[in-house]
Amino acid sequence: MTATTSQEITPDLIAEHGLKPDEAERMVEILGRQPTPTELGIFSVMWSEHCSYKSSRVWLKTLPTEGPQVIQGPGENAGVVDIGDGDAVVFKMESHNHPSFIEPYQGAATGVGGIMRDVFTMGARPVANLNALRFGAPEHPKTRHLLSGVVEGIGGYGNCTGVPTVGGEVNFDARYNNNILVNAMCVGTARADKIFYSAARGAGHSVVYVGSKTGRDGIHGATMASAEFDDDSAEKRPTVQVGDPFTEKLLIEACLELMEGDAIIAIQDMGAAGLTSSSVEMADKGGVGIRLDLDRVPQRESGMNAYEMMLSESQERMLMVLRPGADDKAEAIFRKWGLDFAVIGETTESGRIEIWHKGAQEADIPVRALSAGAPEYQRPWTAREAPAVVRAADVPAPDSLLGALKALMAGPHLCSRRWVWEQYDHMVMTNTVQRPGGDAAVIRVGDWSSRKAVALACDVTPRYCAADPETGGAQAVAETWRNLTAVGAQPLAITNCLNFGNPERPEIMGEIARCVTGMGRAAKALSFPVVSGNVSLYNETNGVAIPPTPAIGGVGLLPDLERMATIALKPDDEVLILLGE
Amino acid sequence: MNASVIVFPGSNCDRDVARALEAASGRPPRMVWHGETELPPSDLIVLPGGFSYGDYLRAGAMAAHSPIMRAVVERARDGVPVLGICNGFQILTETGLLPGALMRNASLKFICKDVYLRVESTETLYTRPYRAGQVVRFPVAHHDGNYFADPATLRMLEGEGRVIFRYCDADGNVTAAANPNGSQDNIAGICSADGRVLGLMPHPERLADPVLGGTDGFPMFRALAETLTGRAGADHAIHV
Amino acid sequence: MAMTARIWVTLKSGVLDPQGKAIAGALDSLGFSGVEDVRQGKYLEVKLDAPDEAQARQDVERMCEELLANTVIETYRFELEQA
Amino acid sequence: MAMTARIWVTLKSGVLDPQGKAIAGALDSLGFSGVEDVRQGKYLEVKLDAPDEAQARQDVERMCEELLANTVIETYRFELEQA
Ligand SMILES: Nc1ncnc2c1ncn2[C@@H]1O[C@H](COP(=O)(O)OP(=O)(O)O)[C@@H](O)[C@H]1O
Repeated sequence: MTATTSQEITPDLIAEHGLKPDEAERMVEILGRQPTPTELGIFSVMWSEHCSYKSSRVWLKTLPTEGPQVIQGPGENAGVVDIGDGDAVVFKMESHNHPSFIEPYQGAATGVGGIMRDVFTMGARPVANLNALRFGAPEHPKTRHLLSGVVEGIGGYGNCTGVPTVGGEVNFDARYNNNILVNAMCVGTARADKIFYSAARGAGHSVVYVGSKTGRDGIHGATMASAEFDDDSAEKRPTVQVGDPFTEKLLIEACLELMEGDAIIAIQDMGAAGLTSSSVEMADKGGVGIRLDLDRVPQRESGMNAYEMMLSESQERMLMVLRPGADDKAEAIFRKWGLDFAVIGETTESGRIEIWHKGAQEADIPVRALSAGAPEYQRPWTAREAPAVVRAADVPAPDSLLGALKALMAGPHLCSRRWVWEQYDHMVMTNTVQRPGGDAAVIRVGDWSSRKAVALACDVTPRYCAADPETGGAQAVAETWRNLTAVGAQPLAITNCLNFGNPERPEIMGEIARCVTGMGRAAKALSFPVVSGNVSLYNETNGVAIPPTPAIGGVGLLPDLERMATIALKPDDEVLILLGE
Repeated sequence: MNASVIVFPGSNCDRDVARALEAASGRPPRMVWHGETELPPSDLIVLPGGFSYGDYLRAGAMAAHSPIMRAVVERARDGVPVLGICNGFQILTETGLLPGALMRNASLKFICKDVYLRVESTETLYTRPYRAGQVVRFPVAHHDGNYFADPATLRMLEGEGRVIFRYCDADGNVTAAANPNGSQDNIAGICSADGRVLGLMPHPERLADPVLGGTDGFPMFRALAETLTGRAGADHAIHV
Repeated sequence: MAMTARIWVTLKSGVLDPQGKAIAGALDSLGFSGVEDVRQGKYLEVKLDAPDEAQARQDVERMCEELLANTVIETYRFELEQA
Repeated sequence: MAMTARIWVTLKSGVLDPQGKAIAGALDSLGFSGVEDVRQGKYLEVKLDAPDEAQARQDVERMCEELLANTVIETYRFELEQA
């Protein structure tokens, strides 16, 4: 085949794309020839840890994902749970760790944008955002800058789109000094019978691109997110993506307007691997092929080649497959909202992803090879030796209990997070019944007369997970559960974001395996299924890994706000009761 | 009451204020797209909060040039009440319907919290139900709420009693500590010379429903609904 | 005629500049002791096509007056250059 | 020696400029049909006192690197002038 992007495919180039020699062999075998540069790029992102879950998949399969309340478990853009009366909540959590370390404002902002797209892609209006943040030691020279940049970025994006940011957590630990964690969760509400999925069923339908134009943003971010940091990655870093929350807001409104009708067969946001992952996933789920003509892709920069367009991480873009005859109506809606709209291809019967640019075929790959055919590893793991038990009797008692309490309350781990959440608009939409600061946020569902609400919380205590991954994983799920019940909600389901170091190290793989086992055990025991999530591995620098951090995001239902509880102590003369052991 | 809420690209408190108006008047307002050139018959026009055009360039600058704003300015000149909340206030200053400008908060940070306001004048449609000097609690949520006007303009506003709300503490003291954004003279809201155009940074619609923890904003909407019922005439359906 | 307008929008003197003030404070705490004052403004580059320079000048002037500067608090100046 | 540094901080080419994009759209709908592209940056004036010009130059360079520009996505340039 002839390709306009020509570059010799050397072993170095393959290695730079993060493919191991055996993976490269497999790629050549699938193609029956050497890949074009565009194909190499496509394999590289689709087989990256980020997209393929090649190290974690075997463990994720052990998590409980079902229950009478579950409408859609893992495998779609977000999980969907029934909350009665024909209503559903749609939610997911995702990491944006590496980009936020490189450029805290934009990294965090685009993380929020990405997770919101996962939710409104499914037909839900985003109604709340949460974020789980981990930074290095408070006194580390970078911490202040990273913390303020990340918080401003989350606020900058969420506030502008008009979605309240209602909860989250912030931890500090020296092991995050060079690998901060920014995990963003978005919750939306939809009608249970109007959920949109990503399966592009049927051949001959228009594949439509909407949103912002494509530029050379963050090319190779997806593979970068799976590669361990070293000292000069700060120098080699590719262009970071800049978020445009204003466009995101327009995209939310335009998509939800189009979703009122029945124009859409399938829809998928362009996430980390942009046009590549969105088209492959839609084709794969629908059992079809897709042919794209890149000349028709709206472009912001001149002279982009096929490789760049397929790997671009430009933000605020979506791909849709429309029903025959729906193009005009859809175009009118997107134009009204001032967004780009272009038919860039069609679904085919070939089962292949075919990319054309300037009259040349740049890629021709069987879709299955990229999805089900991606590598899956049963990586060896070992259990780290448990740290010695510290007996309470061996710890000297503080001079003054009140002094100790004051020191704890004033310390970075427990002090008020008001400084953070006052930078987030946590009240827009006029549904925030419990604001940040309590055990869980409570968001009313419906109009002002509605008495139904959902409770939202996110939790994990990395230090527990480091001490004993299995108990720590279980504890995180249980704590989320408790926080939801503490406001009077019935816990429904969880999402999660698994942040770990390099899985090729058996002791890290051991943390993953055991945390997931613990999470699964607790989720099963509590009938608190996992409906969505995300994995972020290789969070380590120069061999120093982060503590195991399986962040859990939970959603519960409050059928009647009358039954809601709050954290504040009420009148003077009430009795305090301690429950549990 | 026939209220019209103008929806700009990036408005995000449009639905919130619509709910407050409906709760107070029993009737949903019309939502009017910024690209329209004609306004429906309206006894009240609301410019809602949000981030019109992303707050890019300057908050409110681009929205002030939306096609519908020509009609809004004309109606305002005819005496139709116009309420601008947060981004709506910024748009009102950018169109020149209200004097001064809203600059970046002195802290440079976005700030979202409840604040106390002293009602400085009850001589407007909007503040009629409050007592002069009453302290009310409304939330703020903005990045650019730092009110600035030149000394002559400030003197004029003060002299004509056009400062309607001022940031204060819970006891009504106007202090620097109670000023969330660096506004001159703790100004939170001002009105036009005829008292019919009101711009304020805080959000009365966010504390107008008991479930949300307060109702200090509700009387404003209620008073508008009572005073403005049927004045637009052209459309007399269901009045509550 | 393809032109580029370089436009500076700055706060009028007498208008307090919260951003400039914050930057001055930050520079001071970074150890730059000689900093006496910082003012922050906007710089815009507008690429435009106009029949001739006079028309371009008139257009840019209007852009500034109508949109790019808020003349209550800001002043502007610009330069035109053939692209 | 009292000096003024004029500093321009602009987005690197290729980096999305959402503000510039929105301004271009607004200018177009205001009827300025010839506008092809708008990029928005920052312009700063820093008044500083330095022993000599070389030192001032070095200081301003460091201010830009450390605070004024976000060098991941922005570039800067500056001019010095005796005040
Ligand atoms: N830790 C996890 N637990 C459960 N499900 C997960 C987990 N990680 C990923 N998933 C699921 O795998 C699917 C693919 O995830 P991902 O690639 O992150 O989605 P996207 O393409 O939207 O970014 C999603 O449906 C997600 O919910």
